[in-house]
Amino acid sequence: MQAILRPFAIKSSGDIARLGVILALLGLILFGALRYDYFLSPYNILSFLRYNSMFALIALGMAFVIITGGIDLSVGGTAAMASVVAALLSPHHWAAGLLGGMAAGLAVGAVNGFIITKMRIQPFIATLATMLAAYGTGLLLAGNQSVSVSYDSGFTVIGQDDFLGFPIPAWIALAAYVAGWLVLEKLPIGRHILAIGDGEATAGLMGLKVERTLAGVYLASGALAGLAGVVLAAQFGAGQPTEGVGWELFAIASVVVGGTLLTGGAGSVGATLAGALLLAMVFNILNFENGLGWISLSAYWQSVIRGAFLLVVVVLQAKLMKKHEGA
Amino acid sequence: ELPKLAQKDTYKVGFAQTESNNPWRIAQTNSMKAEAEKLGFQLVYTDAAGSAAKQVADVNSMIAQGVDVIFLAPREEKPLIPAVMAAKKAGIPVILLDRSVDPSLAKAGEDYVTFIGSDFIEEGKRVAEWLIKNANGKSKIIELEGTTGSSPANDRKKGFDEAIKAAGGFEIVASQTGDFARDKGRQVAEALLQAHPDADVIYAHNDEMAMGAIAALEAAGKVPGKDVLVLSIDGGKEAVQAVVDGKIAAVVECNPRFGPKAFETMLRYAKGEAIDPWVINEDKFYDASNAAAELADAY
Amino acid sequence: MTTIETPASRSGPFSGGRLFTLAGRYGTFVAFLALILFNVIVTPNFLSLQTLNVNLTQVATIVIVATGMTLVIATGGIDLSVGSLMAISGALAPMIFMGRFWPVENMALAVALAFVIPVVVAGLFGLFNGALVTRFSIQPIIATLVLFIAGRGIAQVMTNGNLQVFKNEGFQFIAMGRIAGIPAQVVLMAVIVALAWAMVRYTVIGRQIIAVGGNEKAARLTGIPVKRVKLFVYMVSGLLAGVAGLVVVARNAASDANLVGLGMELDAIAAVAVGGTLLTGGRANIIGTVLGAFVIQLVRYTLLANGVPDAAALVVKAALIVLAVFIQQRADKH
Amino acid sequence: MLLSMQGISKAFAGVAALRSASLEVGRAEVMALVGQNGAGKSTLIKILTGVYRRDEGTIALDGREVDFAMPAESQAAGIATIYQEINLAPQRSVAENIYLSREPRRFGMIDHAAMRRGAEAVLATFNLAIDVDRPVARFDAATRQMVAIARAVTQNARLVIMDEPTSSLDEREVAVLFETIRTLKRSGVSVIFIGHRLDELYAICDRVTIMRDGQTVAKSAMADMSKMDLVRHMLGKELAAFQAMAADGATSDRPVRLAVEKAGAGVRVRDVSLTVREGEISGLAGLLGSGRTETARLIFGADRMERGTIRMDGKARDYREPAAAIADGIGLVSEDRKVDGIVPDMSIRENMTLALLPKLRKAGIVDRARQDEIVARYIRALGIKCASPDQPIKELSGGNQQKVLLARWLATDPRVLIVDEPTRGIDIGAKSEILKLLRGLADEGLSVLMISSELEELLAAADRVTVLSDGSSVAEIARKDLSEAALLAAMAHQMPQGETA
Ligand SMILES: Nc1ncnc2c1ncn2[C@@H]1O[C@H](COP(=O)(O)OP(=O)(O)OP(=O)(O)O)[C@@H](O)[C@H]1O
Ligand SMILES: Nc1ncnc2c1ncn2[C@@H]1O[C@H](COP(=O)(O)OP(=O)(O)OP(=O)(O)O)[C@@H](O)[C@H]1O
Ligand SMILES: [Mg+2]
Ligand SMILES: [Mg+2]
Repeated sequence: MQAILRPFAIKSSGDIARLGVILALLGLILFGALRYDYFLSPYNILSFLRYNSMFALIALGMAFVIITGGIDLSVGGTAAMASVVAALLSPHHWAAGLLGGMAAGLAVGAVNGFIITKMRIQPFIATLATMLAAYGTGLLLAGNQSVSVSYDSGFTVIGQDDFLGFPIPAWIALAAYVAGWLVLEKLPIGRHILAIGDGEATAGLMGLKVERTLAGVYLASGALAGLAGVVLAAQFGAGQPTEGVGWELFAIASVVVGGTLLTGGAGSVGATLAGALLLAMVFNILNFENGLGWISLSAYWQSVIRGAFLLVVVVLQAKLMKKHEGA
Repeated sequence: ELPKLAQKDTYKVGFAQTESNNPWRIAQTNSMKAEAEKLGFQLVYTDAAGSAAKQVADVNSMIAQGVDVIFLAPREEKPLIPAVMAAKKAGIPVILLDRSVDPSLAKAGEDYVTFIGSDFIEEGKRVAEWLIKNANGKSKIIELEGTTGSSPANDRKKGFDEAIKAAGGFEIVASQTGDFARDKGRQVAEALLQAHPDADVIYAHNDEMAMGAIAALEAAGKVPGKDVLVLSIDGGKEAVQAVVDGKIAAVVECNPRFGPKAFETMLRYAKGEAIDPWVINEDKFYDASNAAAELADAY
Repeated sequence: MTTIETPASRSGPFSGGRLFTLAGRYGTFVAFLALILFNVIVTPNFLSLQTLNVNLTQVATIVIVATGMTLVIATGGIDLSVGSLMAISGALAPMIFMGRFWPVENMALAVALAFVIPVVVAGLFGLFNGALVTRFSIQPIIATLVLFIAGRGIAQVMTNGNLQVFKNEGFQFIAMGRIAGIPAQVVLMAVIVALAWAMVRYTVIGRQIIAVGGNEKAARLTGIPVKRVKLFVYMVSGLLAGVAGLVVVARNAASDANLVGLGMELDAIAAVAVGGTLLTGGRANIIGTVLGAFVIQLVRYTLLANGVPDAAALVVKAALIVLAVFIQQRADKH
Repeated sequence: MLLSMQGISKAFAGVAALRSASLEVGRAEVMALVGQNGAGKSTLIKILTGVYRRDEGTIALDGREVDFAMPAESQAAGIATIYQEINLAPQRSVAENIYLSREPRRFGMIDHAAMRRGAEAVLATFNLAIDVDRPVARFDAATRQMVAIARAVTQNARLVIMDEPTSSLDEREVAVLFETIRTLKRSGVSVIFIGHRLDELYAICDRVTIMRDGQTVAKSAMADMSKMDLVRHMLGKELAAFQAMAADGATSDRPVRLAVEKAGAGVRVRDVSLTVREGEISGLAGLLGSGRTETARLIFGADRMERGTIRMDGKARDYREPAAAIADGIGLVSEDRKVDGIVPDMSIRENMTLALLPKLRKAGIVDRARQDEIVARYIRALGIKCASPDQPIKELSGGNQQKVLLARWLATDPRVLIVDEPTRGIDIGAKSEILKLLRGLADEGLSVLMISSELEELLAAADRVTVLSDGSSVAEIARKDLSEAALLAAMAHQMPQGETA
């Protein structure tokens, strides 16, 4: 019995936060299902998954970065640039688009890793700079406008088709999360990433290869952002150099709502996914709510509501954690 | 093959707006909202906050909610194609507002009903034509571009630059983005006027930046309209007033009041009338000759 | 420079470069001088009073906001909400003197209120941020993300998203006026910077801010009121964002809740980082922040004045930020 | 010869920390490395393991010259190190910390079960039965020290370096550690042992290397070096005898200043009563984990008290924040200087005057002249070795950091000073100085509550000792009855469960 319950054992306040986000997600789904017709229609669920898989991908990379105590502001710009590269390469072969987009992401990740570990510049500033550079490069490559992908090479399948009834982007995100979970929970490197987040200097003294691991994490974040860019290009049929604005904040919020501390050293892959879905669901719900015509049509109320929702989630989470710590 | 629209007393209508961070968009939204209210239709409004991808997702959520028709103000030509196609597949007619989608990928009358709006390239061209006629020896141009990568910025630049180049004798000494914003437009104009004190024309891609440019000119001790001609696009009330005051030399209107025409077109389509692939929204042109008279009608 | 602003001593493979030793203590200053030199040689008409005027007035708001940000960052926090708070204060001010709340009977009083109320409101929102951080132990980036998202929405709801255009000399003095020939906003910036600098250097609260950022547990055990210190810095950051919001709308004679202060948080944070304050807290280099803001402004001016297209400018700007921070860190070490 | 370091020099920002220092360690030998605070011991070790790069000198391991660029490399070469400031990843579990960087694997994945079993097994050899799945941050300094030791000894290293491993251990733990060192030695492993407690050095070390001011001043077999000689080499002068310093007269008739009655909170502190009189040093003894630190934190308002009362000068007080306790004239020198003590990036001056700030305030502004004067006074009084008061405290040697923290509280002129392991990491010369200083202050009326794991220290300085066991006060021993045997008997009074050996 105890063995069965083990995965649910609440050991730390982080577990509470993780449990909290999953409950909040379920609550929101229930709310939507009861309040709106068609909310749980297959059409809505599938298009929700198709669109939000991009955010799930960057949130996963961000989770790893944040676990090391860093931050990656460049993900949005990277995805935009990668989508342009993928679109430009897509006429040659669908794989050229896919690999090219990911390579673009890897390139930004490598630059991040270099600036952070070799030049010793704090992640916030390093990735702020590469965010600008990635947008600039994307715009330059694209000539300031969206670039059409090839509809003939099969590239758009990556974004627009289904497999076993589910959108391919959702499968890609799922695969990435399974891999991410394996890395963090099952492989030694995952423990090393956590330990580095606990304290870089300490981790170094304990014999971990801090610089190499950190560079690897930024590389992974870049690659995932690149993959999100590929999905972006394939799903919407165009490389979009101006897309991705604010994605980094969305990803950071997903990770934090998923119970990961920005100070690093702790975090969960599964809860990050729940966090991303939770925040994405708010947009979906707001669209449905507008259909009911209750809230005023202005977009401004929507941002107020989104802010308030985030507030409620994090305050409840904080209270839960405090209660747990007090106990 | 184009989805049909049944004739009903009332409709559930989707309007997918691209963003609402500038007065022009707000005027457009308000016009749509007012018209829907007048007709007693239920309006499902979404705001993509400047993201083409989100706009597609918004359209999808409208489809899920089972709207009868979708008005789409596409943020961009290419990325919105999947939205148009998804609606078509779901049997929901789409009417495009103010920007179109890539004609090589989706066609009016086939994939969507029609495009209502004006032509951004044409707007830039009209500004250039006025300048060519009325330059009076002024020839060094500072161009304040819209948000980099956005289609109005690209097209308004293209239309203007090509016409100006063809005319000869003009020089664009600087062309920088002011993000369609007054504050940014002013700051950029301030810097460019410093670096190019000999510039005597400022062409702004929208009214907000033109107003910013006027503030920059005044701060630099120059007289807008005399030392430097200011040209703009959009034609909101404040800009037309500036034409009256002589601060803006000329402005091309880009009317955001889409509501009446949009719903009229939709109802005509429901009746089964044939709709032109491009319903042109007539745009005015203001300069010293007509601004005072037209001021009251400006939006 | 006070001793509390002690240098970081992480070592990298680039350490020991003699070139950097010459850079002396103020790396940011060197980057700043290099930029000026570059402009003198390359940029047309750079050496003029009007250029100075343009750059000083443009940098004023960034400096004002970044000063508050420096204090927040010194406690180990961050404030993403500054841009939205600027929008709120910028939206409120014209509503007050244009009589949207109550009829204006006495313009002088209305203008005075238009200065005070928006700043106080922004300060209260800052306190709200602080309360989230202290009472609920919410991480600063997320606590202030709430108002980053909702704050602009609040400003838009207040104005219904509409542009407010106005003409009011009294109110606009804050941006258009001159004091002894110097633009009022530049004077305002200088005063705020001087006060903040003196606070960090000479006062008890200044040291407490740095101690809280340096080691919160230890700070609490020495009797420092950690929560109050944090509330204070978030409030100051809010107040200063409020002031900056007023300057922006006064300068443009228009208030657009959609755009006032958009992206300001990143500019301000970049200024702080380029200025040598670690984002991990425990340091507050106000003068560095000012220099950092100047560097960022000058980079922007240089790229604009030399006609670098926006896309390429982004790349160059990125490289220059990295370079400036890098030089600053190297120089700091020696 | 296993290790040979020759002519090692190292300067920090131009200030020499090591000047041509040398160190040689033979196979299966336990080498003592001793010296005053700031002599350069830790720096020498960090150069060996690749934390710092040396400016000059050679290092040879097994006769081959080596040059480690980072700790990972020295670790791979068979050197396991326990650094002075306990280095563990606080949020990771005990088991993970022990195995970090060499996790047991199955099919490339971590074998959690094997890791847990292994960790429990090694800790059992240290008589430690703790939940190895809990984050190390949940344990006190002593437990963490034991985990760090467990990590080092299970690395199958050729050389194990221990930088003051016993500073937070009690005698029982020390005995266990020594047994471990002997086992290591038997299997051919060499050990470098840094410490300030001479008895320990004589008990376990074969040879000794003495450092002073960044130089190696003496090397010898432990047995050939008398205590007197050792201390003379270390200090460069004779040491005033480490004599009993308790007040001559009985203190039992003095008024009680601080009284704790049946205090409790959570499970760590169950039922503690103790008193501290005016002008006395009241000792608090107990085994590892007996709840001394927690008791001190309760008194000080750092944690919330759930049961019982605290009285200052007879009046019941309820401190919700340390600030309130400080305002009442209480000070606390905390046990863990890295976590609870120093503000690493701040200067020595600011660290020292942090608690004093409210009193240095003139219209919100710090009175810099008075600040400088106070700082200069304490640097002199405690012999703090530093380049200048402007130096960031993190650059000081461990012992000197401790002195700054002590000065922080002395400067507030408290009426009650709680010191939790006050001489941790402090060299023998400075230690007697500090104890004398506390004695002197007590004689002037200060009340001191001294928590110490060094019985010798309690015996020398305390007027009275309260003994804690498992979160409860179990005995109070008056000065006249104080002896090592009495203390040990009282401490063992109620062994924590599961540890009956
Ligand atoms: N990172 C650093 N930066 C500057 N100075 C340093 C640094 N690390 C050590 N020092 C200086 O080097 C000298 C030797 O310090 P070290 O830590 O080696 O002493 P130690 O012998 O270990 O003393 P203790 O017994 O107190 O631990 C001290 O004066 C110290 O201030
Ligand atoms: N041998 C042990 N077995 C289990 N838990 C232990 C052991 N040693 C310490 N602990 C942990 O330490 C806690 C008590 O720590 P506390 O700091 O109050 O004691 P202390 O007497 O001050 O110890 P120290 O002498 O190390 O300072 C216990 O609740 C327990 O979690
Ligand atoms: Mg040491
Ligand atoms: Mg203790």
